[in-house]
Amino acid sequence: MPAVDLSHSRADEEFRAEARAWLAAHVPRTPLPSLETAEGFAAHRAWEAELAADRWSVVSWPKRYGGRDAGLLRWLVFEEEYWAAGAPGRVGQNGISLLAPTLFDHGTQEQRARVLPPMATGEAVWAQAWSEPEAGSDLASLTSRAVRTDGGWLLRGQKTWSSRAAFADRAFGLFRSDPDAPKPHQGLTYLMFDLRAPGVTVRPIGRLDGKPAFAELFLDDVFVPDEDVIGEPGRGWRIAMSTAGDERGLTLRSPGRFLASAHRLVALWRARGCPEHARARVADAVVGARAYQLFTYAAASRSLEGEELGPESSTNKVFWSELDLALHETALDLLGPEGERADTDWSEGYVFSLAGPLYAGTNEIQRDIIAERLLGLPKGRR
Amino acid sequence: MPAVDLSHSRADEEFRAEARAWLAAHVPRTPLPSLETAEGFAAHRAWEAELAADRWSVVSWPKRYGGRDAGLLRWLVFEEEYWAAGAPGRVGQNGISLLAPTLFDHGTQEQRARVLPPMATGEAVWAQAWSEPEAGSDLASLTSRAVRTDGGWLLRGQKTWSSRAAFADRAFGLFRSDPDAPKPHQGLTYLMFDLRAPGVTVRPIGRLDGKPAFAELFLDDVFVPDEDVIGEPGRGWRIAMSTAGDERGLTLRSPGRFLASAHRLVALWRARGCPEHARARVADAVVGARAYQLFTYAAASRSLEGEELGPESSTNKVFWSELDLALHETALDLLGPEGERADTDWSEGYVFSLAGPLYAGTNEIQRDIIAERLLGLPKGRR
Amino acid sequence: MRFLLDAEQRAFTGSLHAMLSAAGTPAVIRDWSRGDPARGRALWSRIAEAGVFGLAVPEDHGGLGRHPVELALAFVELGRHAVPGPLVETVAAAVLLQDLPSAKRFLPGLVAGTDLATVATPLGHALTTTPAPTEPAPDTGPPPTAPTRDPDPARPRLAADTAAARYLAPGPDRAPGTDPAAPQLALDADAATLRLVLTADGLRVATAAAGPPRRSLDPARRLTPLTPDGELLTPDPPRERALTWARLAIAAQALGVGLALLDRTVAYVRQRTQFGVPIGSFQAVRHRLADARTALEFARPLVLGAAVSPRPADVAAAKLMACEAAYTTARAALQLHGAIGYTAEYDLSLWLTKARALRTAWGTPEECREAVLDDALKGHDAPRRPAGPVGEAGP
Amino acid sequence: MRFLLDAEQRAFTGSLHAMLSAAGTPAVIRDWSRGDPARGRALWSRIAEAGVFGLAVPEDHGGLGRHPVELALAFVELGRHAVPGPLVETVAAAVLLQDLPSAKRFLPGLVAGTDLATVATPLGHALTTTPAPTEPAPDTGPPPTAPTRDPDPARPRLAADTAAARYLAPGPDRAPGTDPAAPQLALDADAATLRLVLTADGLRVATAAAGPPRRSLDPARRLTPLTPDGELLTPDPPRERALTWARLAIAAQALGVGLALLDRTVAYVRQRTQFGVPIGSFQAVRHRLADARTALEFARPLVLGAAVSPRPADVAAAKLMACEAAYTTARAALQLHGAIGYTAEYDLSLWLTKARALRTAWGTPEECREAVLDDALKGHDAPRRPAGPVGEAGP
Repeated sequence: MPAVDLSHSRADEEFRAEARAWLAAHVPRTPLPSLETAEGFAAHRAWEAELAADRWSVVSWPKRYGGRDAGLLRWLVFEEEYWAAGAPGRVGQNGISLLAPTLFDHGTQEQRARVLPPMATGEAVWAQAWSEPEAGSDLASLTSRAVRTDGGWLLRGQKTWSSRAAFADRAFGLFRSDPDAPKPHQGLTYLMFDLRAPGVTVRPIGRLDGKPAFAELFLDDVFVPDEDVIGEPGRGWRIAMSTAGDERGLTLRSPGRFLASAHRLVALWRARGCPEHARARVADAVVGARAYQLFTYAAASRSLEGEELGPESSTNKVFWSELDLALHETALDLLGPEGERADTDWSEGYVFSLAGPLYAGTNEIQRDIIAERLLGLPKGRR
Repeated sequence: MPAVDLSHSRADEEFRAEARAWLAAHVPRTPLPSLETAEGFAAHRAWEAELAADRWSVVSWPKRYGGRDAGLLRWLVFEEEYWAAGAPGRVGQNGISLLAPTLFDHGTQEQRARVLPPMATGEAVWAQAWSEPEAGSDLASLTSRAVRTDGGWLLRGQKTWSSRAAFADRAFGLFRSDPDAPKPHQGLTYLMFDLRAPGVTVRPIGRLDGKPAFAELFLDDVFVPDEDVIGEPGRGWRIAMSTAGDERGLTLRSPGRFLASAHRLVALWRARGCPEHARARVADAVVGARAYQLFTYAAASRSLEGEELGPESSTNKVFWSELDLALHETALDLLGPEGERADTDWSEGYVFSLAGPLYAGTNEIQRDIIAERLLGLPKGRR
Repeated sequence: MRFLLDAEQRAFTGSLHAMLSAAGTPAVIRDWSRGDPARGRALWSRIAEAGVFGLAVPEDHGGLGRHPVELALAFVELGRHAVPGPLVETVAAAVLLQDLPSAKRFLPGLVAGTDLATVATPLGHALTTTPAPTEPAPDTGPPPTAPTRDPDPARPRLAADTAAARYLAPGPDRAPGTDPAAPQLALDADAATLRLVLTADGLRVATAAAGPPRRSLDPARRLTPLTPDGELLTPDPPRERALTWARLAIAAQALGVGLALLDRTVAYVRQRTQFGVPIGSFQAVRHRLADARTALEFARPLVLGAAVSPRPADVAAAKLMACEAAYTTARAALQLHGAIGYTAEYDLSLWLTKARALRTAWGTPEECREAVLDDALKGHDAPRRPAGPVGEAGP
Repeated sequence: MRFLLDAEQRAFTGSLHAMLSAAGTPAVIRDWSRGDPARGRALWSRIAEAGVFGLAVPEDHGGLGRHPVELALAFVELGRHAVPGPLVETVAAAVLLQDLPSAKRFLPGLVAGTDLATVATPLGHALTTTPAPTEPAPDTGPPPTAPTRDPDPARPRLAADTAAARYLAPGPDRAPGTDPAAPQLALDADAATLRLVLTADGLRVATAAAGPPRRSLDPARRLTPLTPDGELLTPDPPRERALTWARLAIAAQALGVGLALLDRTVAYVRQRTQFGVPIGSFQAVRHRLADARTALEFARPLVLGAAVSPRPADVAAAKLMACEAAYTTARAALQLHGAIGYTAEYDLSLWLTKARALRTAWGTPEECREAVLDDALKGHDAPRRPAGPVGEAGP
């Protein structure tokens, strides 16, 4: 009767073993500098190349673009091994997990062939350019323009909170190409552009600890050729929203990351003498990471059988962001007065975790979605 | 320079000593049965008489009604001693803290002389009759009627969540005397009535643990003579809202109660071997009770200098209700599996504390008031 | 790897849900609480007919073989309908008894639903007075499917075993302030037909309830004192395996309780109006329910995962999180119902009070956390690299 | 009993607030963070002119006498404006030094603001390596007004004293995983003109910073290593009294930080619109700020009460609750500002990061709770009656 099966196939376990062995041989022995610094960005870009050389940078992509055609389950296995090995953060993540799925669904063959291979090797690192100063959680109110010109478009306006943009090569985002469209969601176009093109000014923005984790982009008639438009002009909103929406909810943060963090937290707790005041929170982090892993396996199983996940990604977002923050707050509390120091991996992780409830749709927005779409509660005025 | 002074006057300390000595001699050695039972109600009524015999039942009232003319500070001192002594709950509380202040402000001399002395002795125990089935937190939507008749009024309709009413003698509340008044707050009259009058049906309601802590009242042309109307007919809303509003925020739950509870919690924690898992929560209960005491002393000091407190009573309500619940949840957790048993004082207190965030204006309503009136945030659609 | 129910499993839970819905459990619960088990016994028979108790009993004793996944699914439904009675205890009894020579005296009746069993649990910390064994407790039996979490199958499972053993055999110094001579309380021992007590010398029968029930905060739970005055069935009962199955069942039951509380509260806030609008349109209400939904949504796979591979630590984690999610939901449900939710006569109370009681039955949150951490520490290799930044993508 | 500020106290805080508002502290803080203390030193002088440091110094050393209430009021304002520098440490230094024969060498400069002092604090748990004394630490000095909480003034105050002594003299086994030989970190030792180190043998001077500052999560806090290479000032400094005054000051400072965070966030959510309305009209936003307001509102009297009667346990309670309220408010402020709040260039960050750092400076939450509970247990008579129902009025 046991149709529920948590064991991986033999092939997947062989894949796991191969990944583990490779990582054991290649993961740098000393941590790379923070990827939010120029030095660290370069080191992380080099790491992407090292991953790519043995086809470990984009395991879920088709082989012809540098991947291994790994399915969702195998990707989860890879991520478990990757983070358990203490491997570096992924500087290519924005491109790999946000732009690439869009290109697979809506790009042209030419775009994929041109854009994906250098993304896989870290030769081109991508920044996202969604937000604008007056459009935070309300993306439909974007005002940056894409104006038609010969053979392409001219971008005008300002983007902000563009993560990785301080040091990245290229960016992607939505621009208003038809300001007269009847509804704000219409008349937006999905474009890729070069961060070093004429007319682009990149102003790095320091996050709470001062590191330039994102940037403002000032765009002054930046020319984008037609070949860098994804999908039909004016259909950008739908493209951005639809693309692999289900899977993206799963792949934004893999369970492997939190399992590894919880493991490190237990090690820290032990190293500090297992102080009782943190016992419950350490246990809850372990349990939370396991719950997130199993939730993801369940969602992946449904996704593989063709079910749509939809608003479940909102519970997912709320859960992992709160787990991550609680886990890091517990770690800092274990460090006591040393928790104040900014030069530890735990404090770097803490600052990063503070952004979890804010970005990719604030948790307030997610709770509204859960209430309306999962619980069927009446639409409030929020 | 120290104008801030937390020491009590010599006279107040003498008052404290007198109260302490009396309580040490009179507080029953074994706890009385729950006052939410017939047997316990009678025992608590007898205790009110014992208090009253030595003028301890209503210390803040004028002497001619059975009190000691104690001011607000001295009342706080009395409460500290009362609860520290482990004295019984006060079955007369509804009348003493809600109806009596209204009579002092808006009643006639005749009403005070007639109503207050038996209230002070427990001879007459009062229930409140505010809520109606369709008017929970929204009192202005009351629909129970008071219809004019010769020499008085006829009450018709239904009240609910009437605490103490299962066993009490009399009740007070608001009734709609002018259904044509232009606004829902208008046309309400404040009345007292007998729970054993013809036309009154009392249906006890069990709270979560089954004890009849409140009742439904069905009123079928219950005659109320004019002498039992408080203030002008039609002005009931204003009377109910205005009466000693400031002080009521302070006197609804005295700090002495929570100081005593925190003290008992520390004793329980010690008796259980000071388990580490509860350390933080026990400490927070001790600190919270002290904060509540000092907050109340500050508010009382302002009140004594003529300042209006107003919306501060909303922070007060949110704070004590959450403190009380957290304190009792901690106690049950200390009891472990025994916490499930319904026959302990801690579980009785726990069930009681669950109601804290619900009654006297839900904590959601209180937070709306804090946001609008203390923080000046725009009025939302909630 | 396929972490999804199959059609047969869905049909099983669906039919159980339909049967329990039709049974009108609130009236059954209220009878049971008053000490009138007639309707409860009838419902119990139908639950047995559906095969629920057979899922914990090997086929050679009339059961269906051990099927922890299906058992957990069934207990979610039992919790969702707040079915009264010693359900978890009957499962624990079946596990305690199934390796005994005398098993066939007891098990067929449990499977058939003609017998209800109870086991004196550590209510009042008075289960036994033997010190904790220092050796590993008996194995929990082979998991139905291979565990996936631990890449090293040879890793000893001492840790959680020890915590569990401590739990079922608390030492005299474990709970200061309790009376070791107090009679042991067992759930619904007045209604049960088979009463078991775990004692220092093993597993014994109690011939009858030793007194009237004590009141629980959940009126449907009749905590009845037992004295181990009967036959010694075995000196070495499988305490740990029984605890594991009991915790799995109670975790599932708590999840079901939480799901029902959420459903009822969602329905209530959609129709209840205040200030002229449904209270479900207030953002504070919406967000509180969204949080309850999230908590339950993440407890569910823990429960199912623990059933797939019932390691003691995983079962403890599921018990912890399912009970906490149910209690969180109960607090939200009470707050959003307001006064009506605070009354015993309103049916919501049947679930509210159960959510609180299940939190501490068969293991408090702290005891469950202890099992989780003992396991995490024992299984803890030094991290392969001392530290590394965890996150980098976004925001 | 009059738990209210008088007109003079209100005028004092009002004028301090006005002066600090005019000073434009954000620019001063940013300079300070970059290692340019010029504007910070100028502001420091004006704070000294206002009499702030004199409030911790007896009159015979040029101070105004010990006035913990006014000191606390001043520190609320310093926190509200996020003034940088070793403010708390200068107060602690003044207390450590004031009974020494050499006090007059140091104190006038501290009072006048020409000197800034720092004290190596237990950052990194490396303050001293002496074991905790088992005898009570020196008295904290007579409280300015009689304490009111404890009806028995003869009750010994051992408990909190001991916890405090432990805090300022952590044993080698206290913080596993730390290096006892690490240099001790002191706040802003690079800018300070008087550097003190508490060592096993007493109180010593450090002649200079022993290295460049380490980065704190609060960029305005420059954690600078010190080596106790200078004069031994005393073998028996009043560690506990210094700790009490430092915790009182930091509690007040944290309260001020929290109040400023609340004010700024309220202003922001009133003007920031999303979906066409101010975000301050969303109930989730309103309630989160209401909770922050409540937390701060109840921390305030604890801080003032601890100043009136600076018992170590009361000061620890104030430090605990003020810092927790400030951190709660910081989390709300960050969440409600969204991405802009997450940036270093937006001034909110100056307060956000300070709220986090103050939580663990001069005593972690757990250390403060320990002081509270040691006191509660030591002062604990058995309850006069074992138990009694607590509540009865309403609902």
